Amino acid sequence: MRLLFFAHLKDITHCAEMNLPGGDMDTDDLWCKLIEAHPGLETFRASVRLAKNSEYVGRDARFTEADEVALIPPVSGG
Amino acid sequence: MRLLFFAHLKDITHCAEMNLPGGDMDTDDLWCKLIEAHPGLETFRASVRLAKNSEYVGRDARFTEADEVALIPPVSGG
Amino acid sequence: MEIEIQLTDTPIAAYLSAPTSGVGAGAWVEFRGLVRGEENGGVIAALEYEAYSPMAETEMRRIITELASGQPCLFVRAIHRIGIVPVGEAAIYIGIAGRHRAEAFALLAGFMDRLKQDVPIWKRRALTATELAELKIK
Amino acid sequence: MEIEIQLTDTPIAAYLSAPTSGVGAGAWVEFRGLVRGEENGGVIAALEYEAYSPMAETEMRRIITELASGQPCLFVRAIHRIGIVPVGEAAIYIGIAGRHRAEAFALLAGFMDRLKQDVPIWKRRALTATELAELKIK
Repeated sequence: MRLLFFAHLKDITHCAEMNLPGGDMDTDDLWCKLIEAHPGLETFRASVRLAKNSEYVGRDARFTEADEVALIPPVSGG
Repeated sequence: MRLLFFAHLKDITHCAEMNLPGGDMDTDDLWCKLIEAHPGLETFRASVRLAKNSEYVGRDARFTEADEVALIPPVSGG
Repeated sequence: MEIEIQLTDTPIAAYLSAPTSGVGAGAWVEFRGLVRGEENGGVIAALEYEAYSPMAETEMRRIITELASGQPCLFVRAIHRIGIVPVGEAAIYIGIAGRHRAEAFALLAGFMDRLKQDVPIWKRRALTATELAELKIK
Repeated sequence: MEIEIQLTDTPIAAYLSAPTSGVGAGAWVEFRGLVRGEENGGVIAALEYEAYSPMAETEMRRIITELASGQPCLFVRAIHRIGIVPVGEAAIYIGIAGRHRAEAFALLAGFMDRLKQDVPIWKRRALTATELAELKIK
């Protein structure tokens, strides 16, 4: 699965995207793997929303290998 | 006193302005004289506001010979 | 706050620059009230506006000043066209610069409401295409 | 309703024409969110914006479509600038044509609120005059 990081999350991960191997996952599985790869992300978990293939998803979302998942920290456009 | 008519009131009075002789007047005096000169104005009395020297005035206003008084029917700008 | 008020019998420019003085401005909002192609259900080609000029300008300034005491902005420009205004053209323009959008939006909405209550400007009549054409020939 | 959405890394034009298709339009409202010369109390020269591009465009379109179901308008154009935006320039532009001003104002205010909640665009950092100058040399 392709993972995208934005804004200050890139300062934590030191990258704009990464590939996360693994098949069917729920949001908890995903966060576990994310925090394993980048422990610094844990602090932001509460404030970050997830988007799957360019759409916000809730806590009940499931992800597959083919999905593009973005971590969306609080936005500040305009 | 100089009296100004606008919009459909001009269709009643057939003029944009008139001179009304006479000194100190209150709004009732003014309307009496106006209706005497142009009986067709009576219908509009309830909906018309008066402005004295370019400022709206209330029913307690007084007018002198030197004032410019405008009859302001409901506006429709914009 | 800087205020510019204008009544004009010529078309309102399609582009009006933002005030250069508004260094602290975070919001620049502009509104144009356009003449629509129908009035009271009938097809029209233009509207004719009439104003009590000095008072209309004074009232617009007064309304802006009053509203700005609650919604402080940096700059307001209000232009109302009088005379014949063809369909699609602007009868009114208002441009407001504010530190933030909230006060600029509030001032804009408030001004338009008050304009339509208090500013001595009237839609004098609606013109059909034929009437408008005849007027141009004259 | 016609919707135009754009993310751009070049300055947003000072003049953007009203839609010609909006024959029934009685209101044309435009908003520019300008970069202010201060951020968190400090003097700045520019802001750098970052976007999750395809999703930011999708979200803007979705928000407009949702809001327009309650506030039907004729045309909406939304442009957000990304990259470095110097002070005084517009980071966002929105232009809305509606039959009447009420729905255009409501759509504008609603869009800006939702933009600041949901559209994946971030103020990445504030640049001082020195930082901005260095960037231009590079």
